[in-house]
Amino acid sequence: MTRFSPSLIIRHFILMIGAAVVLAPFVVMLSYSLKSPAEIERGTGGLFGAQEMMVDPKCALRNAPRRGDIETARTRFPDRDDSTIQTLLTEEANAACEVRPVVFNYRSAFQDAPLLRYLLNGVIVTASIFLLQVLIALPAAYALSKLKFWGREAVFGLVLFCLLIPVHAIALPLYLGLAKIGLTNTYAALVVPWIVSAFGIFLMRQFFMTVPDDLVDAARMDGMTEFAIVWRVMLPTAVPALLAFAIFSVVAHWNDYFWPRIVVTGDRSLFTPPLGLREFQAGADGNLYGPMMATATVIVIPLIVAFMLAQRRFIEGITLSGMK
Amino acid sequence: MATVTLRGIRKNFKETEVLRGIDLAIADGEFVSLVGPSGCGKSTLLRIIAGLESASGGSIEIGGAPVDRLRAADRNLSMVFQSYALYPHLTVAENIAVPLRMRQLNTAQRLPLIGRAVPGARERGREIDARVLEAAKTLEIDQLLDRKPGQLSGGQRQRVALGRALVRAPAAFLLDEPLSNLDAKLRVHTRTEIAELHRRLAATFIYVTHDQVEAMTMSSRIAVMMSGEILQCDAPTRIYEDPNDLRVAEFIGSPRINVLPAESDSSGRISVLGKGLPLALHEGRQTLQLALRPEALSLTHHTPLLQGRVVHAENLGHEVFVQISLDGAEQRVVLRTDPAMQAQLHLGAKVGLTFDPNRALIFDAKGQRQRNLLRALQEIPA
Amino acid sequence: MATVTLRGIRKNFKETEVLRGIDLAIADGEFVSLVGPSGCGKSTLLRIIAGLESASGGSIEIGGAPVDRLRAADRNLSMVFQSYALYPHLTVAENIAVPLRMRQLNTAQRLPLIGRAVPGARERGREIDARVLEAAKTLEIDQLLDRKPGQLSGGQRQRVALGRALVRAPAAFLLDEPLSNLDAKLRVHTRTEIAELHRRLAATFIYVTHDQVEAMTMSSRIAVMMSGEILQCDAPTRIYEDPNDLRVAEFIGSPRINVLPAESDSSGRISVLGKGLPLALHEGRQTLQLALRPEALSLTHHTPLLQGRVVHAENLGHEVFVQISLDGAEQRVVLRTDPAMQAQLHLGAKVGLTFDPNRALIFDAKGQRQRNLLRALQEIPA
Amino acid sequence: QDDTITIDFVYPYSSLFDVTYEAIMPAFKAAHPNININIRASYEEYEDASNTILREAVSGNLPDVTMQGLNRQQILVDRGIAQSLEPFIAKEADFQKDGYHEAMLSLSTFGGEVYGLPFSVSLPVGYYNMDLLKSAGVETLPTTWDEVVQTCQTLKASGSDNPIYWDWAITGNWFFQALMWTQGVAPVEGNHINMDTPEALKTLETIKKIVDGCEMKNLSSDEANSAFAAGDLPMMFTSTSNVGRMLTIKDDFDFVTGAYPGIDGQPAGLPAGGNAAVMTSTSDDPAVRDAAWQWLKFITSGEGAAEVARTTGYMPPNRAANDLILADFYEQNPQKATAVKQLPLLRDWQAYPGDNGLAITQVIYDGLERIVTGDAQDMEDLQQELSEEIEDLMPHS
Amino acid sequence: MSVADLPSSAAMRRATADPDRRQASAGWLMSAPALALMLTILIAPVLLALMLSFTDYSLGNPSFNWVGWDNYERIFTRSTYTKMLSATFTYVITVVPLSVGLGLGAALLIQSLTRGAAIYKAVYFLPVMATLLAMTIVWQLMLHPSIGVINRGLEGLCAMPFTRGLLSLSFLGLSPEATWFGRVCTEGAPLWLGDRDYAIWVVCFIGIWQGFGFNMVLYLAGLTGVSRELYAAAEMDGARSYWERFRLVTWPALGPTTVFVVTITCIRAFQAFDTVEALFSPGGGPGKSVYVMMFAIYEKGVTQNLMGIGAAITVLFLIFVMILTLIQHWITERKVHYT
Ligand SMILES: Nc1ncnc2c1ncn2[C@@H]1O[C@H](COP(=O)(O)OP(=O)(O)OP(=O)(O)O)[C@@H](O)[C@H]1O
Ligand SMILES: Nc1ncnc2c1ncn2[C@@H]1O[C@H](COP(=O)(O)OP(=O)(O)OP(=O)(O)O)[C@@H](O)[C@H]1O
Ligand SMILES: [Mg+2]
Ligand SMILES: [Mg+2]
Repeated sequence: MTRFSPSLIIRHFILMIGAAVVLAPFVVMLSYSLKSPAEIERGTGGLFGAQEMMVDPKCALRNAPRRGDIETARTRFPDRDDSTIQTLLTEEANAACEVRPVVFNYRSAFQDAPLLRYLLNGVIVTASIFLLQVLIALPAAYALSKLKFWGREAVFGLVLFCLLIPVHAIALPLYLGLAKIGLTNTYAALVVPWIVSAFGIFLMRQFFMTVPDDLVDAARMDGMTEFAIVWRVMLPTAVPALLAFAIFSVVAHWNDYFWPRIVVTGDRSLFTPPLGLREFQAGADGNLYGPMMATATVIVIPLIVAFMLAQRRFIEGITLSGMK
Repeated sequence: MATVTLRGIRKNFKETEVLRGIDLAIADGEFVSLVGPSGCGKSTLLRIIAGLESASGGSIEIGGAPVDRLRAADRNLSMVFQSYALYPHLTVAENIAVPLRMRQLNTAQRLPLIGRAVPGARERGREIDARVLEAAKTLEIDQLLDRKPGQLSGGQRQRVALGRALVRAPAAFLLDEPLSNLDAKLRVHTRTEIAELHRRLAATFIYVTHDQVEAMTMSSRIAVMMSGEILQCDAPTRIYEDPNDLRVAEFIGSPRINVLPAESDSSGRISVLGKGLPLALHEGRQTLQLALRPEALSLTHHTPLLQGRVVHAENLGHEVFVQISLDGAEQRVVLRTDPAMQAQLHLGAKVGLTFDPNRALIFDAKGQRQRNLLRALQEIPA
Repeated sequence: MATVTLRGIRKNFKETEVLRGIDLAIADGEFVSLVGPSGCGKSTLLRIIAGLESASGGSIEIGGAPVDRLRAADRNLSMVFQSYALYPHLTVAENIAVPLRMRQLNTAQRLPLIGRAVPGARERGREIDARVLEAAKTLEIDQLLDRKPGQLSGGQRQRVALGRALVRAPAAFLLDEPLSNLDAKLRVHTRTEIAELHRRLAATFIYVTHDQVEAMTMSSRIAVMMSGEILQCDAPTRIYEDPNDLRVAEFIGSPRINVLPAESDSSGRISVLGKGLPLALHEGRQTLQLALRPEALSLTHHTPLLQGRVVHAENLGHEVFVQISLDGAEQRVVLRTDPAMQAQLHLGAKVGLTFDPNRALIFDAKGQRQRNLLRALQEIPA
Repeated sequence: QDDTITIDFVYPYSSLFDVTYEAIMPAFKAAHPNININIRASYEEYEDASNTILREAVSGNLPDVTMQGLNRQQILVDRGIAQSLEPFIAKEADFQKDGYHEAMLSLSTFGGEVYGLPFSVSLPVGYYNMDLLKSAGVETLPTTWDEVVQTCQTLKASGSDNPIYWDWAITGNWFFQALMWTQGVAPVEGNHINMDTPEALKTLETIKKIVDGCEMKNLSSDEANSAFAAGDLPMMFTSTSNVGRMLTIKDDFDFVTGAYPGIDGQPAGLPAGGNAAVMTSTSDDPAVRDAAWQWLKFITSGEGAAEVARTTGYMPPNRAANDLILADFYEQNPQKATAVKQLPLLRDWQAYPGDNGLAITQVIYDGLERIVTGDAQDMEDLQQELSEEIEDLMPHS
Repeated sequence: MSVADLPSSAAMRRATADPDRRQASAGWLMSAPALALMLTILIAPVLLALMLSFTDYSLGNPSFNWVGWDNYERIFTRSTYTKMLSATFTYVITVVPLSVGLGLGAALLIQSLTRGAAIYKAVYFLPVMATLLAMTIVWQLMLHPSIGVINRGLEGLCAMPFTRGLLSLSFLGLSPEATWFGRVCTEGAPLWLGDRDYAIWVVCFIGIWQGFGFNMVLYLAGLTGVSRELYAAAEMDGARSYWERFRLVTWPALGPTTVFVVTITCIRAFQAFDTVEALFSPGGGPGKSVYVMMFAIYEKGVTQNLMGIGAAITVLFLIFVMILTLIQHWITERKVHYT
C-alpha cells in the first residue's frame, strides 16, 4: 500500500537533511574543481566560479621570456628598452596561456598527472586484490562458520586479532620484507599485502552464520564437496554481504594513498589514482586545489557508477525462503 | 540399491539422549517407514544415516561396507529434508538438477558459462534437462520450473525438494516427511509415484512419516520409534494387528485403539469390566490391559459384552467414529461404523457392544504383549 | 468472535492470477476449512484476510465492518503460518508469549529489564506466564519451554507456532496447515483440543488443511478451492455425499471417488459400460460421468453390474483398498473393504461388483452435477 | 645508443618544481646528449623525501641523485647514504668560477666536506598587504618585532581582528632557528642545543610578545596564505618561497615583501630554507657516478640554476645566476628581491643531532604551539621544560 | 544391482576418517591459505614490531641496541601519553555509537522507502567512496576561519536579525553569551581546526560523516536476510508500531550484522589516522588534542624514524584494542542469535 502518508514525508525530510550535510563537501569539491586558484584561495566566485579567463601559471612560467627571447624580439619592438620588451613578451606569453578555470583544472588533472594511466592501474590493482581476497576469504569464512574443527575458535581469534592490526603500524616491516624479495615498485607490491582480508573473513563468516545448516547438508547430500558448497551455495546466498565486502575492498584500495606511496617509490606508471593528487600538493608552498579537486572528482566517479550498478542486487536480496 | 544396517546407534545433544541404541537391518530394496511421535528422533536418525550428523555411538553399514568414515556425499544417498532446504538462489529446475550436475558433470563442465562448451557437456546437459523435466512432470511442478523457491507455495516447495531427491538413483533414499504439505489427491498420486519408483529401481527407502496411510500402504516394514528406541519393526499388517507393545498399538491406527482395564483371576481367566472372556493366561492374578481396534467392536442388541451411551460422533463421509462412554468405567471407546448407522447412533443413545475375543490384544501392566493365551474357553463357566 | 465476509477477492502475482474472485460469508463462531490442491491459493487467501497481503480486488469485512484499510495488527486475528515463522532468538515460552505481551503490556512494561518494575507488569507477567504454560501443556511442549526453535524437531516447531496462535482469544483464528508435521496420535489429540477451543470460545476459525479427516471432523463447513475459486462451500457431509462438481467429488475422499463413463439414451435412461441403470435424466443423449465412492461399491456373486479382476490391494490395517481393473474398460475402480475379505481378493481374482444406484453421483461431460434424476425405474426394460 | 647512461633522480614538491626541471631539461639534453635523466615519482615534502630515502637505503633501491631539505642532509650524511662530493669537486678545474656562494656551499658542508649542492634557497621574509596597512595609517614597514607589535596595535585599533600570522609551525623549527640566528647564536653547537641559553629565552619571549601583542590566531600555514590572498590578513611572516604563488592567487591589492624584522635592529643571521642536490648513487660504475655529478652540477649552476628563480619564489644558490643572469629579473619582481637582499645573512638551517633529532624538533614545535595557543604563560618555565626534554633526547654516548 | 551404485570403492579408500575428522580436515584445509597468509603478512610484522619495541632501532642505522623496557617506560612517563589516550578515547566513544546508530537509522529509513531509496543510498555512501585525503582537504577549506563556507554561513546567519534571534534563542530572552550561536555572533566564528575545544570534534565529525555510510550498507545487506514471514508473524502478534516490530524481528535478526558493524567500527575508530595526518601533521592538533594513537605510532615510527618507540606504541595499541574488542565481542556475541 503505497499511500501518501505524513510518515513518508517525515522520512524523506530527515533523509534529505542528512543528504544535504553529507553532500555539502562534494558540492564544494565540485565547485572548487571549476574555479581558478585565485577564486579558491580567496573564497570568491560563488558555486561555479566566474569562469573568467585565467593564466595557466605553469604555462606562463614555461613561456616566460628569457634573455635570448628578448634578443630575438628586439627586431619586433625596435625602440623599446629591454625591460619594456620583457613586459610586452610576458604579456604575450600570458595571453597565450589564458584558459577557462574549469578547462585548466581538468586539463591539469589529466595532463600533469597521467590520470588515465592511474585509473587503469587502480582497476587492475583493486580487481586483483578483490578477487584474491574472495578466493582466500570465502573458504576460510565457510570453515569458520559451518565446519566443526579443532582449533576453529583459535583461528577465528586470530582473524579477529588480525582485524586489529593497523596497516600503518606494520607498513615498514612489510615494506622491508617486500624489498627483500625484490617486489617493491611492482604491481605485486600493491596487491600482495592485501590478499588476505581479515575483514572479509569476518564479514562473510557473520553472514554465513545465518545460512541454515540444513541448506549446507542438502548440498552435501547432493554430492557437493565442501569447496563446491562454498562457491555454489554459500556465495550465492550471501550475495548482499559479498557486495558489501566488494564495495569495502574496492573503495579502500581504490582510494588508498598510504600504501602505494610507501611501496611505489620509483615508477610513476604504477601509481594508483589518489597518488594523482600529490601532483598538485606542495604543502606550504601552495597546493593547486583546483586540479586537485578535479582529480578527486574524476577518481570518485567510477566508484559511484559501480555502486549504482551494484545496489540493484541489494534491492533484490536473497531471502532464505527455500526453507521452512 | 543396498542394504542398510544400523548397530547400536546412539546420539546425545549435550545431556539429552535422543537416540538410545538403534538396531535396524534393512534389506536391499526394502521400503522401511520410520514412524513415531514428534521429537522421538526420526530426523536425527536419518541425518546420522546420511552422514550429516555423527553418532555418539554405534556403527552403520551400507551395502555391507561400513560407512562411518565416509562423508555424506560419498555415501550415495538421496535425502528430502523436512525443512525442504532448497537453494534460494536457484530456480526450481536448477534446484532439481543439482544432484545430477554434481555427479554427472565434471568440474570443467559445471563452469557457469564456458562449461557448456566442454566436450560432452552439451549432451549430458540435455540428458539432465530431460530427467529434470520428467521428475517435475511426475510431481506436477513442470509449470514452475523457472520460479525461485520464494515464489512457491508450501506444497510446491516440498515437491521441489522431493524432485531433487528422486531425480537420481542412489543406493538408498532417505525421505523425511516428504508429503506432509501436499493435499490428499496429490499425496495419493505422489505416493503411487514413489511406490512405482521403488518397484522400478528396487532401491532401498527409508521413509519418515507421520501419515499412517502412507506408512501402511507403502512400506515393506514399519519401524515404530519412541523416545529414542525402536519398539517394533515389522510388516505393516503385523504392526497393526499384532503389536508387541501397547505403545505401538496405541500409536498405530486412527482412531486410536481402545484400551480397557482387564485382569486375570487365579486360574488365568481374563475378564474385562467384570465380564469374563473366553481367554486365559498361563499365569494368573494380573492386572492387564485389553486393547481393541475400533473396527473390532460391533453393535449388538442381545447379550452385549459392554454397554454405554453415545457421547460424540465424527462423520468422515465414508465412515463414522462413534465415541461411547461405557457404563461402569471412565473410559470411552471409539467404534468405527457406517454413515448409514448414524441415525441410530444419535447423541445419548444407549448402545450395547460386543467383540470377537480373538481380536482383542492383551497386554500386561507394563504394556508388554501377552501372547500365550488359551482360547476357546467357552466351556469355562462364567 | 466475528463474522468474516469476503467479496470478490482477487489476487495477481505479476501476470499469474492466483485468486479469481473469492466470495465467502463466514458466520460468527463458524469453523470453515479451506481445502484444495497445493498451490491453489489457500495461503494467499489467508494472508489477505489477515491483512498481510493486499488483494488486487474485492473487499473484506470482519464483524460487519470493512477492514480493507486496517492493518494486520489491528484486525485482531491470530494466525499459524505454514512455515511456522517462529522468532529464532526467542525461547519457546517467549515465542508463545509474544502476542500476549504485545497486546496486554504497554510499551513501558515491555522494556527488557526495567519493564518488570513498572506497576502492574508483574501481575500481568505472571498471568501471561500461566497462560503460556497452559497452552504449552495442551500441546505437550511444556518440556521444551526454554529451548530455542533451532533445537526443536519439525513437529515441535509446529506446535510452538500453534501455541502462539491459540494462546489468546482473537476475533478469528486463521490456521494454515497447523498439524501437518504432527504424528497421528498427537494430531488427533491436538485436533480435539482445537475443537474444544472452538466450542469454548465460540470463535470463528478459518482452517487450511490438506488432511481430509481434519476437514471432515472439525468443520462446520468446508470450502473447496481450486485454481483460485471456491467450487463449493458446504457442510462436510454435503461436500462428501452431495458435491456440486466432479472436481470436488474427486478432491474429497480418499481413496479417490471412482469415475466411470456413462451416457443417457434418447429417453434419458442412464447406462454405464453398456449396463442400463434404474436412473434417468430429463434430457437425453448425453455423455455423462458416473461417480461412485469406494464404499458404495460392493462385491457380489449374482448379477454383478460390473466385472473385473483384482490388480492391487492396499491394507491399512482396519480396511483394505482393492483396485479392480474392469472388464471392457480402461478404468480401474477402487473398492473399500474389510481386511477379513483380503483372502478372497488375492491378485488376479475375478470379482463381480454392484452398487446402489441411489449412491451414484451423475455429472455431465463438463463435470457439473446432474441432480434432476428420475429414479426407481426398475420397470423400464433393460 | 649503447653509451647512454641513465640516472635516477627524485625531487619533492612536484607542483612547484615540475616546471623548473622541464625548463632545465632541454638545455641539459643539449649539453649531455648521452645522459638520460629518469625522473622518479616525486616526494611530497621534505619529511617524505627523507623518510623515503631512508627506506630505500634499507631496501637497496636508492636513486642516483635526490633533492633533500637543507636540514635533512645531516641524517643522510650520518647514515652514510649521502656521498661526499669532494672527489668530483677536486676534479673540476674551475669550480669556484661556476659561482657557488661560499655561504651557500657551507649549507651542505658537513665535517669539512661538501655533501650537497644547494639548488633552491629561501629565507624568511615579511608579506604585507599595503592597502590594509595604509588604510590603518601605517606607511613604513616594521623592522623589529616591537615595531611589528606596534603595527598590530594600530591595525587592531582600526578594526582588524586578525592582524598577523607568524608562521611558527613551518617545518624544522625554521622560525625558532630564525630568531636564534637573529641574535647571532647558532641553535645547535656541536652536540648541544642552545635551548638553555638567554638567547633561547629571548626567542621564546619574543614569540610570546608577538602572539600576545597581536592576538595572533592559531591558523595553519595554508589558512594564513588563503587569508592573506583574500586580503583578510595585513601581515604575514613566512618563507619567500610562497611569493610566486601569492602573486598568482592574491586579490587585487598592493603586495609588498619586506625584510625579516630583528629583535633590535637588523637580524644577525637567518636560516636558509630550501633543498640541495645530494648524490646517493649506489652504482660502482664511474660513468654513472660521473653522469650524476654532471646533472648535479648542471642544475645548480648557470642557466640551470637561473630557472629556479624564474619559476619559483626561491633564490638560486649560485652567485652567477643571481648577479648576472637575473640582474633585471629582480627589478621586474621586487617581491622576490627581498630575500636576495638578505643573502648576506644566510645561515644554516640546522638539524638536531642524534637519532632523536626529529623528536627534538617535535618537542620544540610543541613548545612553540603552547605559546601560540596560550597554554604556556611563563617563558622561563617553558624554557626549563623544553631544555629538560631535549636533554633527555640527546645522544648520551 | 550394480557395484557402481554402492558408495564408490574409491570413496571407500579415501575414507580415512569419520565425518567429524573429515570436517575437521576440510576446515583446516580451507582456512589454511588464509591462515598462512595472515601469519606471514600480518602476524610476522607484528612479532617483528614486538621485538623492535625492545630496541632503539632507527631506519638506516646499521645496528641497534637492546634497551629493555625503556621504550615502554618512556611512553608511560611522557605527558603526551595521557593526551594520546584521551584523544583516542574521545574519538572512539564519539564515533562508534554515532556512526553505528546513524548507519542503522539510515538503512532502516531507506529500506522503508519505495521510491528514492537508490538515490539516498548512493548519496550516503558517497563519503565512503571518496578519497579521504581529498575530502579532508575539502573540509579544511570549508572550515577555513575566514573564507570557509561554514564560517561564512555562520556570519551570514548572524547578519540576518531573524535567524540570529532564532538560533541564539534571544527571543527567549537569553543573553547572547548564553548560547553557542550567540557567542559565535558576538565573538566571531570558531577557529575549528586551530582551537583545542573544536579540533577533536571536527575530526570526530569527519569520521562519522565518512564512516556511517559504510555501516548503512552493511545494515542494508543484513536487512535483506530478515525473513518477511517473521514481519508478518509479528504483525499478527499485534506488533503494531514500527518500533515493536523492530524490537521483535529486525533487531534480533540484525544481531550478527551488529556484532560485525560494532566490531569493525570500533577497530576502525581506533585506527583513525588519515584525517589527523592530513589536518594536523605535524603535532597532532592544537595542544595535541587530536593526538590519536595511530598518529602517534606513525609519527614516532615513520616520521621521526624511531622504530623502537613506534613499535612499543604499536604493541600497546594492539593489547589495548584486543582487550576491548574481546570484551565487546564477547558481550555482543553472547546476545546474538544466528538463524
Ligand atoms: N540441536 C539440537 N539441540 C538439542 N536438542 C535437539 C537438537 N536438534 C534436535 N533436538 C531434539 O532432539 C529430539 C529429536 O529430534 P528430531 O528432529 O530427530 O525429531 P523427529 O522425530 O524428527 O520429530 P518430528 O516428527 O517432530 O520432526 C527432539 O526432542 C529435539 O528437540
Ligand atoms: N511471490 C510470489 N510470486 C509468484 N507466485 C507466487 C508467489 N507466492 C505464491 N505464488 C503462487 O501462487 C499460488 C498460490 O500460492 P499459495 O501459497 O496461496 O498456495 P496454497 O494453496 O497455500 O498451496 P499449498 O497447499 O501448497 O501451501 C501458487 O501457485 C504459487 O506458486
Ligand atoms: Mg523430524
Ligand atoms: Mg499454503
